[in-house]
Amino acid sequence: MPLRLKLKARDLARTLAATAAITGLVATAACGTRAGEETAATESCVDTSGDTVKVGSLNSLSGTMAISETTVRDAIALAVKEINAAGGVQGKTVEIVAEDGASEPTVFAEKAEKLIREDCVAAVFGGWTSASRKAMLPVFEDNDSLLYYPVQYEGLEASENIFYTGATTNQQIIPALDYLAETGVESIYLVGSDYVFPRTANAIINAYAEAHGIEVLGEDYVTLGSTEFSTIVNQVKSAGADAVFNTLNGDSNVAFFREYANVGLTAEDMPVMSVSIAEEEVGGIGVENIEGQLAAWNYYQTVDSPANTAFVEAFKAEYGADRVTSDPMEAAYTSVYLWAATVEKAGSFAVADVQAAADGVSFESPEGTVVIDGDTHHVTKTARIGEIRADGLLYTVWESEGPIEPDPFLEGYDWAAGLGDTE
Amino acid sequence: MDLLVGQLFTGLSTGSILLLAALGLSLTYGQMGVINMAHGEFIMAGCYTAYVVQQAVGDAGASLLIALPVGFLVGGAMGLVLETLLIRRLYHRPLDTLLVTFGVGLILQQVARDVFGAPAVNVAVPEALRGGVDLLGVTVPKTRLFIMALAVVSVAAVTLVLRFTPAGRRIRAVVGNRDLAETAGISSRRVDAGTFFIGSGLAGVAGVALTLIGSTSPTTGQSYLVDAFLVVVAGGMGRIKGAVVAAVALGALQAVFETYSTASLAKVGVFLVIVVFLQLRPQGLFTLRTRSLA
Amino acid sequence: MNTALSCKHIEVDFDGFKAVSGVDLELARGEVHFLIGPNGAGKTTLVDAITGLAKYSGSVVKDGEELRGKKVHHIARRGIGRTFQTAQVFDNLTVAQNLDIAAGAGRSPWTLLRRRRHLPQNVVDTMARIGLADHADTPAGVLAHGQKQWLEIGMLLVGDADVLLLDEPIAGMGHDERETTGRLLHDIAADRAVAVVEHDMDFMRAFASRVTVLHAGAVLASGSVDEVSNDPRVQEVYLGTAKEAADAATA
Amino acid sequence: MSPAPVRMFLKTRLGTWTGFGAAAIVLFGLAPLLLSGFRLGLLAQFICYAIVAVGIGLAWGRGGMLTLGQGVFFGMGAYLMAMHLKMADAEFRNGPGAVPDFMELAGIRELPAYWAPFSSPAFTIAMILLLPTAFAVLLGLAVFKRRVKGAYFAILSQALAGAFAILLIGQQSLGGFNGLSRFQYFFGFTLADPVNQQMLYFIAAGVLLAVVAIALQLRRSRYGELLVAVRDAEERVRFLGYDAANVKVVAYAVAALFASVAGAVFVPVVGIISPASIGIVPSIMFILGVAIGGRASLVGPVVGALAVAWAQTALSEQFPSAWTYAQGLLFIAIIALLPGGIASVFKRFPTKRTPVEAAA
Repeated sequence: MPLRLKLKARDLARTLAATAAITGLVATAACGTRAGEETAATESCVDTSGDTVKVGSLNSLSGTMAISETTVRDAIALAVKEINAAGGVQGKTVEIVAEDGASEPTVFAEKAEKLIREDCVAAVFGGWTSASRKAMLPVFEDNDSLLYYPVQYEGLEASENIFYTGATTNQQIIPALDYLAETGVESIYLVGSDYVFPRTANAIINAYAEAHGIEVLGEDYVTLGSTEFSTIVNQVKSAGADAVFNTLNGDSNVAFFREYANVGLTAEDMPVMSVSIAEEEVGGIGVENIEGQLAAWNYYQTVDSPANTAFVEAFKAEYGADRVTSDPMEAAYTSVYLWAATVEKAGSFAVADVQAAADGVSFESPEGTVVIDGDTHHVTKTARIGEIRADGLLYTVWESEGPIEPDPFLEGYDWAAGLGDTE
Repeated sequence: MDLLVGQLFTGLSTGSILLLAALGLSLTYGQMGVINMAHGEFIMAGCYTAYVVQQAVGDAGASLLIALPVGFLVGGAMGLVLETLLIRRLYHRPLDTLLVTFGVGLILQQVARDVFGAPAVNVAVPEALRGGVDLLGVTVPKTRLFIMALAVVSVAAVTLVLRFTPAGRRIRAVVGNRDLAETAGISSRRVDAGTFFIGSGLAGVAGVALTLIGSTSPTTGQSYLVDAFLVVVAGGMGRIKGAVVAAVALGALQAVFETYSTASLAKVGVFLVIVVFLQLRPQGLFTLRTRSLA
Repeated sequence: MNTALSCKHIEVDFDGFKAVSGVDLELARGEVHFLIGPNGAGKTTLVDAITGLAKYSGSVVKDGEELRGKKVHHIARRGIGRTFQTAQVFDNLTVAQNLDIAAGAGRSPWTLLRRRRHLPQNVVDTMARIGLADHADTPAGVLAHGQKQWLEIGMLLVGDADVLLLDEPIAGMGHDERETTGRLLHDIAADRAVAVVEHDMDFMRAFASRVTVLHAGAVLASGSVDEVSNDPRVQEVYLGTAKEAADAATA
Repeated sequence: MSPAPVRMFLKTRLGTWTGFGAAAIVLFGLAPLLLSGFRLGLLAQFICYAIVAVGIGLAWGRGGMLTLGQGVFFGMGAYLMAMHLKMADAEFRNGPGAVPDFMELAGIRELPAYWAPFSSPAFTIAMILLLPTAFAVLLGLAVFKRRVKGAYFAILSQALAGAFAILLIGQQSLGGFNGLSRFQYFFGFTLADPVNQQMLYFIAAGVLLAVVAIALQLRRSRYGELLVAVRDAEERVRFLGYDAANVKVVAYAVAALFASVAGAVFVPVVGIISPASIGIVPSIMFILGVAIGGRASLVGPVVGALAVAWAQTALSEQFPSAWTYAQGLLFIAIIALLPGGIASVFKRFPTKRTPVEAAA
């Protein structure tokens, strides 16, 4: 007995050594490409031999972002349904494989990889937060597949493997600033959630303000999801700016606008320009707290065009008359049509063919004509400033003169030089 | 001057919100040593109570007055069910209780999501509470004054109940010495259930009140929970006095940090202060010193 | 007299309530020293104070060294061991493991991180001494009530404590077990100081070498069993009132 | 064959080797043969969670410290590794001292000083091993010496996770809310290459075996017995002359080290680390797997963590709402009714030698 026990004292060292040896051996044997060497291209497994072709719909169906992203999923499904009813793409029925991103970047990366490698989808539609897009980007690049990302974002990105169908900064932030400047705003106060979009947006706003003689009286960030705005709103009030530029996200808007109304600030004396409040969010904030305030988007449910009338009708018919349509939904809906049109133009589902054919592909979308820019993989978009009215909808009060060319790196703006270098 | 008054007010206001959220927790934690992670979801239930009552009643002012007692009953009833079905059976296993109630919280959140939908719903602020009052050069929203008043009333009510009613005396007896109280013929089981009812009811009341300033969504409760726990930890378990002082102190601390740095760093700063504070007073601000082994 | 532990003017204050007020106590090697007194007399609190659990004023000196202000585990390492009213043993560990842990407070980290090759000799000896030799591999949690108390005493023995403070070591024991325990106490007191907090008068009369009576946090009387039993004050405050309680506890 | 003899056998030296051998065959032989590259990558990710779980099993199951903040240490390891990978990528593209791509986008032109040393692989690995461990020791000493324990400790550790996540979100030089992602190379190997992805899997599997071996040694050592003693009767241990706080600090620090290493492996496997993976909710979700598998057992937490991660992936896509209910119910059912986890089901025939396996 003591003898046996004696030997056991060395078990740990031996096990560790054995493990290290096995790992080392197997790992060395398995070593592949090193830095600088050409990686063997991963073979696409997309199967286009049958009557159907699969696409992925990757949205958060659970977690904090589910609120917003389920609406995008619905819009994607609607577009696919319409396309199938009209004969499909290249004569094939489009089949959706839906996945849950669970509001977590790692899950987005994992599910994207699954859609590409296991489900062999021809393209993926979805993503909302920048974090989810950043997480998915390497997956799409490494596996050479396509993502259609339908949400306005902070720009400074142009991947071969992503089509950005939401607005970049020069199609949303800059027009919003132009509008404020036109209406005589000379000082602004910046309030945002503490993450990349508000920080990037505010960097642009600061540069713009400096170039255009607008004074920035304050710049405050709150933790995502924070509902404590007492300090900030008091600072906003005492600063007495002409307008507030709001890049808050999600529930924080509710608390912010309530506090804002409660300290007696109104849209008349200090309008708030928001870039993350769409039709869906107005209900939760309470119309009475936000009526008259401004938002900057490319699309509202109230946009007056035949394409939009048809879209809104079809959406309500599919999901219920009480549902509203919003900018990201419209962009997602549009992105499916853009993909279909590109595939038709290329005559192929292959990623390289779609990439090659993309430039100039256009679609009469609910927001107006959109055209893919082959260089940046963004689309042209019309900027619209909307006012929130008593019925909870947003109405266009200002519109850019025609669609704006995408400029994700703001190369066409002298004052923006040095904001972010190209890669 | 303005800044100082503003900060003072913000501190008090934040503190009163923390206090409302933490008061019930302090009671149940002190009573049974039970950490109820579903407390946040009881607050959330209070928010939705306010919403439902407002949908039914229509008038925002009347519905708020109705929702406060209804919220108390809803929260209390949920607490009673939780205590009877689960917590009672896990007595002497405080860590397990913590995890089990976390599971309950997850389920309640999902129930809210399935019943009311994931997007935030709007609970209108009564006309009488809109706008602000100018105090020493600072505009103080009426909703926050209301919440401060409600926090004071809640603390007063709890103190009065504990001190002057037979039920309250029984609760204090059990908190002081459970075994002794039992030998004196007090059914600690019924006292536990009663305490949990009151503590959870207070969460419901807090929920109703918090609709005035925050959003009402399935995840609303979570945002208050961790801060509420820190109040209880810093205040010392089961001490209403401790909860009051800790809530106001943390509120003020948060406000000061927020003014001189960012809101994000404020949270981190508050946490560090609590860890350092526990070095000095490991059992919190106020504790009963007894000879029982910890 | 071979004094092992000397307590001078111990005072313990719980938020204004003086649980112990000005107690002097000497524990000598070779003696089984009983601490008796009604409920709330401060017996356990006194033990808490000596062992570093309760804050106190006054002084506790063992072998010339002042112990006040030292941490619990430092006091324990200086050879002061205690048991609790309800035996505190490690229910999920075996008797051998319990004793091995108790024997090893001074082990180096390196020893701790290796497996136990064989039981230390004093653990084996002590197991026999406390009558648990056949239970080496029995989880402490399944031991009988009395056996747990013996195990707890055994844990102090293997830890080389030479001042043992035992809090009601025969609570809940049958007659034979009491006898065994009493003899064990005398046996181990040969070269140690043993203090016993007890309610049981018969047990006290049978095995005490010296008795100190506490009342309301102060020493009422101290001396041999006979001296104390004949002290009229003791008869008045203690034997009169607490006899029934003690009997009830015995029954 | 009833479970008891199997368990008896596994307690012997031969049994231990057999167990490790079988695990090695499954992990190094069967899994790569049977699973597609994608599934293998997924398994590597789950293994990272399992490594964290082994540490939690030690701290919570054996030591009674319910640590609701393991995400902090997981995050430390992950961020430290991610910093090195970003540095290496930048230097490969633009030479020494180059600024990682995400900083350029955030408008940071100068490499922050604290980033510079992370271009060294050796420094990075040393920090992954030392920094979280040292932090855990400091925090553990601060907390345990003051006898903060039980629920107090649980709440504090949870608040720590919350504070840490918030702190990271505020750090633009660490990628802020988006975290760090888009890694090209892992110590010189191209991450996009499937062969290298398989290599990462082998590393993860090897780390898991090593971690289990360390945990096994700790459990079987005198320290392991002492830890259980502290869990069950901390005051008794203290009155025997031990500084119980030190005993706890060791287990807490080892759990932190495991979590940190898991995080470091997680980053190249998954390709991203962000505050969303390390806050309060992810931290408490680490606990679920441990509870299901059996907190006090050695292999239970590993199995539990793998099972929960798998169920999350498999079920959440079809039934996102049902999965949340399932998580809640699992917490309630397992902890209330089966506190020993699945492992305890196989222990209906208690063997004399290991009563320590009983639930805390």
